[in-house]
Amino acid sequence: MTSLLQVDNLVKNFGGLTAVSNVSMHLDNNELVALIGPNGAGKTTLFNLLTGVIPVSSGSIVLKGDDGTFALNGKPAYRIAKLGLSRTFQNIRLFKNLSVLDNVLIAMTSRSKEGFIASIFRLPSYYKTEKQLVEEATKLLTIFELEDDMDVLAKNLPYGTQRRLEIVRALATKPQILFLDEPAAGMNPEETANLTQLILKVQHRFHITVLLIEHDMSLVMNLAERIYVLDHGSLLAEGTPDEIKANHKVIKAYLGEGE
Amino acid sequence: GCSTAKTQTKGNTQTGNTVKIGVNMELSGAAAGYGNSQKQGIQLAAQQINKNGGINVNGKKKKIKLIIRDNKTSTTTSASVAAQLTNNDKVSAIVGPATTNAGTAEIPNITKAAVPSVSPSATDPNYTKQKNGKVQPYVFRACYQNNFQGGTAAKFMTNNLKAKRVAVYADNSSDYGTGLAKAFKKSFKGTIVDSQYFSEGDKDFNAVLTSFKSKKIDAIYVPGYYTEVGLIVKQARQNGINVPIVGSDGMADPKLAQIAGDKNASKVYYTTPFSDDVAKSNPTAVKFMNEYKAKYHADAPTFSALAYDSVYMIKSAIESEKSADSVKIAQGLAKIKNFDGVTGKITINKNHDPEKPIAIEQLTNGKVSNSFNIK
Amino acid sequence: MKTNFKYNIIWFIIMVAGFYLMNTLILVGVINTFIENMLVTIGINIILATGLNLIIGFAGQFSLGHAGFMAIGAYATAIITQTATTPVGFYLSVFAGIVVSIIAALIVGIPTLRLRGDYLAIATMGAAEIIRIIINNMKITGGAAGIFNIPQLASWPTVYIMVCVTTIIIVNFIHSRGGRAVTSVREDEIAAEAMGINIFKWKLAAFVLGAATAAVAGSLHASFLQTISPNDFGIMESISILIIVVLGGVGSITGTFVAAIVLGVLDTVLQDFGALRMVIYAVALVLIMIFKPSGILGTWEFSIKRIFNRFKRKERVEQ
Amino acid sequence: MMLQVEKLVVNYGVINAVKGVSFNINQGEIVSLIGANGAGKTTILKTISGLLKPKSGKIVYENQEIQRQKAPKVVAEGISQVPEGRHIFPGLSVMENLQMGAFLIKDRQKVKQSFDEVFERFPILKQRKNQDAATLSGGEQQMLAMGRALMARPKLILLDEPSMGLAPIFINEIFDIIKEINNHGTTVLLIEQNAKKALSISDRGYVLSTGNVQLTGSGEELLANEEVQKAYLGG
Amino acid sequence: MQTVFQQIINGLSLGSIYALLALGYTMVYGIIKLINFAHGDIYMLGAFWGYYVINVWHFNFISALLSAMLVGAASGVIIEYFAYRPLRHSPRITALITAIGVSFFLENGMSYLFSSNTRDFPQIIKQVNYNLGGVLISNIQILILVTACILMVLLQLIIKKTKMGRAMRAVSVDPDAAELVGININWTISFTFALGSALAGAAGVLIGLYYNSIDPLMGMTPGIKAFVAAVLGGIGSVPGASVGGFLIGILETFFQSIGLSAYKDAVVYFVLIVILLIMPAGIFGKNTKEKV
Ligand SMILES: Nc1ncnc2c1ncn2[C@@H]1O[C@H](COP(=O)(O)OP(=O)(O)OP(=O)(O)O)[C@@H](O)[C@H]1O
Ligand SMILES: Nc1ncnc2c1ncn2[C@@H]1O[C@H](COP(=O)(O)OP(=O)(O)OP(=O)(O)O)[C@@H](O)[C@H]1O
Ligand SMILES: CC(C)C[C@H](N)C(=O)O
Ligand SMILES: [Mg+2]
Ligand SMILES: [Mg+2]
Repeated sequence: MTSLLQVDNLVKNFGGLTAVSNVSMHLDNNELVALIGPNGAGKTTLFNLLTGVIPVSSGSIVLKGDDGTFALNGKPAYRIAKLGLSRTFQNIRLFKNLSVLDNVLIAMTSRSKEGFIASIFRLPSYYKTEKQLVEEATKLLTIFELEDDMDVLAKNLPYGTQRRLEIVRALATKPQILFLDEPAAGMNPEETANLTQLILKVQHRFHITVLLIEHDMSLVMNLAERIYVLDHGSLLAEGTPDEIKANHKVIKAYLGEGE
Repeated sequence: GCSTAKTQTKGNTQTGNTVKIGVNMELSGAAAGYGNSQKQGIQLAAQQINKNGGINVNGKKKKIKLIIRDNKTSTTTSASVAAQLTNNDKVSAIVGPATTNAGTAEIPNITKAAVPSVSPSATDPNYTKQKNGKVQPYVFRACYQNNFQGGTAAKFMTNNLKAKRVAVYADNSSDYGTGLAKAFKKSFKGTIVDSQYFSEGDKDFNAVLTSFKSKKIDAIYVPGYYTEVGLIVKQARQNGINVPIVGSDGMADPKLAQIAGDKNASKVYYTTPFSDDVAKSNPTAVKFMNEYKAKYHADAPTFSALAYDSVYMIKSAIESEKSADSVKIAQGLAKIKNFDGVTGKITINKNHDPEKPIAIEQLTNGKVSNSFNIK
Repeated sequence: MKTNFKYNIIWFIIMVAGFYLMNTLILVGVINTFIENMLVTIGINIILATGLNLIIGFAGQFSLGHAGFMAIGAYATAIITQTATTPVGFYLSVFAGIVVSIIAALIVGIPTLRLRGDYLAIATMGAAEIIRIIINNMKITGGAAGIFNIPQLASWPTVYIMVCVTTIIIVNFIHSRGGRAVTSVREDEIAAEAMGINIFKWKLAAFVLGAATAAVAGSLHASFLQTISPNDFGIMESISILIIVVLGGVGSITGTFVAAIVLGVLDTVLQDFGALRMVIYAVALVLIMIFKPSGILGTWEFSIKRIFNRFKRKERVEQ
Repeated sequence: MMLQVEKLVVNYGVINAVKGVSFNINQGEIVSLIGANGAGKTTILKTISGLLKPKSGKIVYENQEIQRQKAPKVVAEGISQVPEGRHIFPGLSVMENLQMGAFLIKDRQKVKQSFDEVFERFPILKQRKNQDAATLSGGEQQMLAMGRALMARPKLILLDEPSMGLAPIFINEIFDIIKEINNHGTTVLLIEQNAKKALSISDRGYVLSTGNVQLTGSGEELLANEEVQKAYLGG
Repeated sequence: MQTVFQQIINGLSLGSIYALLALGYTMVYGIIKLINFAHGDIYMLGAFWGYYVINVWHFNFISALLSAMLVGAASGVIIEYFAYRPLRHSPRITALITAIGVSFFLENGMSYLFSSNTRDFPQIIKQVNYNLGGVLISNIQILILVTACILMVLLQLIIKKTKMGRAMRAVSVDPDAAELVGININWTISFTFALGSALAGAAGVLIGLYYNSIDPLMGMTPGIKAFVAAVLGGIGSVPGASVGGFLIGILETFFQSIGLSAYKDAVVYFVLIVILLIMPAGIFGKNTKEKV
């Protein structure tokens, strides 16, 4: 019973609206879990709570990571990121006016040991760390076939590529858990299929846990080992893809008849 | 070696048929209003001198060539303008700047170039002095320094107005207001009931005046310029404060009464070198005022008069030294005695301050109704 | 490693050459006091504007209070060198100015940097005004009259060296881990935080570094001009530094240099236009912005490395 | 022919986004544009509705060239767009958003009628009519964007990825609504990543790739086309 | 006690002047998010126009006021057309610099053409003081106060209730989408500038009359104060601008009355900062946090 991430009775109120109500869930090591639910169900809000972008109203989030056990609620987003929770955003939030390489390097800053004095006076150690960082970033970019676009400004990338870059950037923080918010939105089926393969590859290669929100059922059903279904802020169902597909409540609230 | 270059010039010698006089003046920025009045005085003086043939330089009549540059009421620009005037334009003397701040900023450069400068209105007591207390060799002025005017006002309050409880309301955006206030407070024998400040550009003084009103005061001392003091007078009277209001030569301008409103401008006094009395008995002043009116269709303000005198002081220095070389002019300026100026008979003392009689004028219904001589 | 060393050496040579060029021109008399004045003013403006560009252009924090920190440096130097009239005294005063302005920047920055955009601008402007008004009412600062007869312990070589030093510090900072963190804050605070960047800390770092260089510029200003008054450090001064930054290109240090030079020269040339000078200046400002909305250089930077690479590529092609 | 686009070329600065695209739409049709990311679909729509100016080419709408006309004029001519990413007016209530849709319509009676029609079609909007549009969920915002466009009583409606980011259950609903709008006499130009759904309700379709039209045909033909299947239908 | 009431009157009448100017600032900011630095200078133009037509063409008060509003509106529209419109798609800071440039241009251009002297504004309405139990208030103070309040209500109605007002709000939140529903953005922005600048023109005449002293730089200080007022109230919000204006007027008066005149601006800025720390978007500003 040592889940990597344990969420208990999480609640978020916006004024009168309860966007997330009493959600309990867990993520285990090296798992690939999906979070689905109708529009406005509170999926993104849940991500925001888990990654500290917005404060929780009540409930607890506990990480049992490699370096120990931490209560995440109440911690600022950057601390949570440093503890190994990294994410992408539903509305892409790249550093638009910076190059692809810089986007990735920035994600590595919080780990980098480069000192202020060393960089101001360009001591040899500065060049050494810089070189290491660039090498590491290049490696990551290569995995995602972005090595040729390293000097392109992020805003000039096609939409699908921007989504890929966001994933690279999230990986560059060396996360234990990766949260992906609608990674396939705006992609056509072919692109979605490619992305599916990529996510699998990444999960294996870096041994990370992935929680993803997606409305594209082809991707969800192909990838997820487990699925949580959220509706009106509460958990509606949890199970394997097959269980979820057959769940009447889920069909009624989310999947719809047909297909 | 680490030796670095230093620029070096030793005074500007005058050549050709003109005497070049530079004007380093606040023509834009916060003090532009004063600067432009002064520019008019300077131009009038130069025009007159040239019409009468020019300056007599050792027997030869030479015309004045004015080189007028704007310092934007900025210290940095003032320094740059001074450098340009002395180095590139090679002027023999400078008139300006109007403000102490811009004035002190030009001192290093004019001193390096050995070109004298006469400021019509820089009033800080230490303006003409070096750090060690010695006089700045190239710095002169045509106006009183603050201690003198502030002290005179204090005497006047006690002796003539018999005021015992006085409130001070001073402009604290330049040395002028604060300096006068300090001098006043030092020499005033009665009680300073309250001491408040306003800044240049302020338009609403009701709050402070209302608080003065409840304090049983005999008079208010308002060192500042007519732009703000005019409004203070107006608002004080409208607030029902009818005690005498005493100020300094920054108020000596016909605009004061216009801004305050004629009926409000009563029981208003100010120290000034440029009194109506003096003017009537002083042909130079009468002539100046008439010509000014003819040229600019307005009554001459004090600032124009001071600037006008500054030009004539330079002329007199050139003529007495029989040379228009800058170093000589500086020597001549230091020796001026009983110079017949619009603002009175001027003698330059060892601090390069002008000694001239001071008067206090009284306004009644916006017109000068009386003037007092304070010794 | 070797190539990096090469670029640094080239930069060093350029700086030394610039110094000797100027020295020679002064000795020969091509540069007189007037030009020297202009160059020093430009130099001081460069220091101010690079610091502000770090805050606005790189960290994306709209500060309108740069003149306040400049004032602190200026007054530190004016007051300290009154009694310590030696070069050592001057450097001591520079140091004191930096320390005080860092403290002030922390006091101002810790609360206000939580504000966004124009609200931050107004708050920093207010903070700078508070600094100025306090100075205006203190005895030791000479009140509204300010301080004059400040010994001239900084002449053009000092300014030149300080321009080099502050620029090196700021540019090196920008190209380091800190610089990247700071830029990410400008681009997207939420994303930056999600990448583990303590946005508040880095905003503050940029703000403090900018304030410290402003203090250095203030010290130089006071010592070179030998006179200062609170009115030199008002809102208009902050705005004129801002103008340099935007005109050169927000986010381009090279642009800041170019704009400071262009405006410095323009300002001196306009001295010949008398009362029209500010009118012409205003029109020029509007026109440059309309035709070059992202500033003279946008975000372009001069880079020796790039020139070298182009050179190499050409050689390769020619072979 | 209702709308005819001829050799349209559109640039963003130096970037050539649309490279000579031609297509047409007949009165009463549903026509789909499909194509990969960055193919230029959004750019074409923005050009039709007057937000962008083409480098060259013609757009003829009801026998009138409109490629130089400004957006408000184009709207007045009867073309409404539901933009990519919805672009509802945050800070304005749902009601006010809809009112904005009818900005150019002077006849109050007609506006009232449009309100009734929209509320009938999207009952959820009626429930939320006083809510700040910014706080609506994604699906609701999409409906609001459609409703707003319908308030202008357009003859031709341009839909840019109306199903993006919607839950499966809403996707079906949205396509039903599009068909219904079309049945009521509005011509539809539809852009979709969900090509399968789009083509299945379309009379005709065009396949774009990097700024050019590659393929065209009826909805069924394209659905059956192998290349299309491979590239856009995930099959 | 009498003094306290008098100070309240002083504060309100000073505040009404800031409010009058802040309203125009807020309108323009509300629509294009531009700090229109030239706003204070349009106020100056209005004052000079009033000065001129009353002295030379012998206009009466009402026609001077209305014509000054027209002149203000026209200059606002012209300035927007030439200096801001070309920069609509540029970074906001660029437009800010042109705004500063325009401000310099107006200040120095007017100084150049008409000299930078201070002049007295023709007292076309005779000032009458009413004494209410020892508390003095003048007819002009009342006039300004009432005008500021009426304009505030009027503007609020325009923005909230009219089609134009809705168009203004739509343009300010999403110009592209506004175009797509048929709003002419240029027209709407011009209208906003005309409205805001007409207010400044009116303020020029009213304040010129009240203080009786005008000069080409008169817009600078109140311009910055009014901007601060607008920010304090929540820039973009009409009631915010009024409340901010009155608050600053009252604060300034209060601190002067307790003897802090030398620090009055410093204290006002300090209060401003404190308020912003508690309410980061000003008193009435909506703290629109982006939805992530
Ligand atoms: N900052 C906020 N203020 C007020 N309400 C909010 C805020 N953020 C989200 N909400 C509301 O909370 C609910 C959940 O929103 P959320 O974005 O989490 O939905 P979602 O499940 O991600 O939907 P979608 O699939 O459309 O992205 C919605 O009703 C939304 O309007
Ligand atoms: N504002 C812009 N500036 C520069 N280039 C742009 C801009 N907008 C789009 N582009 C480029 O123009 C091309 C076409 O873009 P467009 O948005 O029309 O594609 P699309 O077919 O709608 O793609 P998607 O399916 O991602 O919405 C792309 O290469 C894009 O990068
Ligand atoms: C013209 C005045 C503003 C100058 C003032 N007397 C000063 O010394 O600064
Ligand atoms: Mg979501
Ligand atoms: Mg698109």
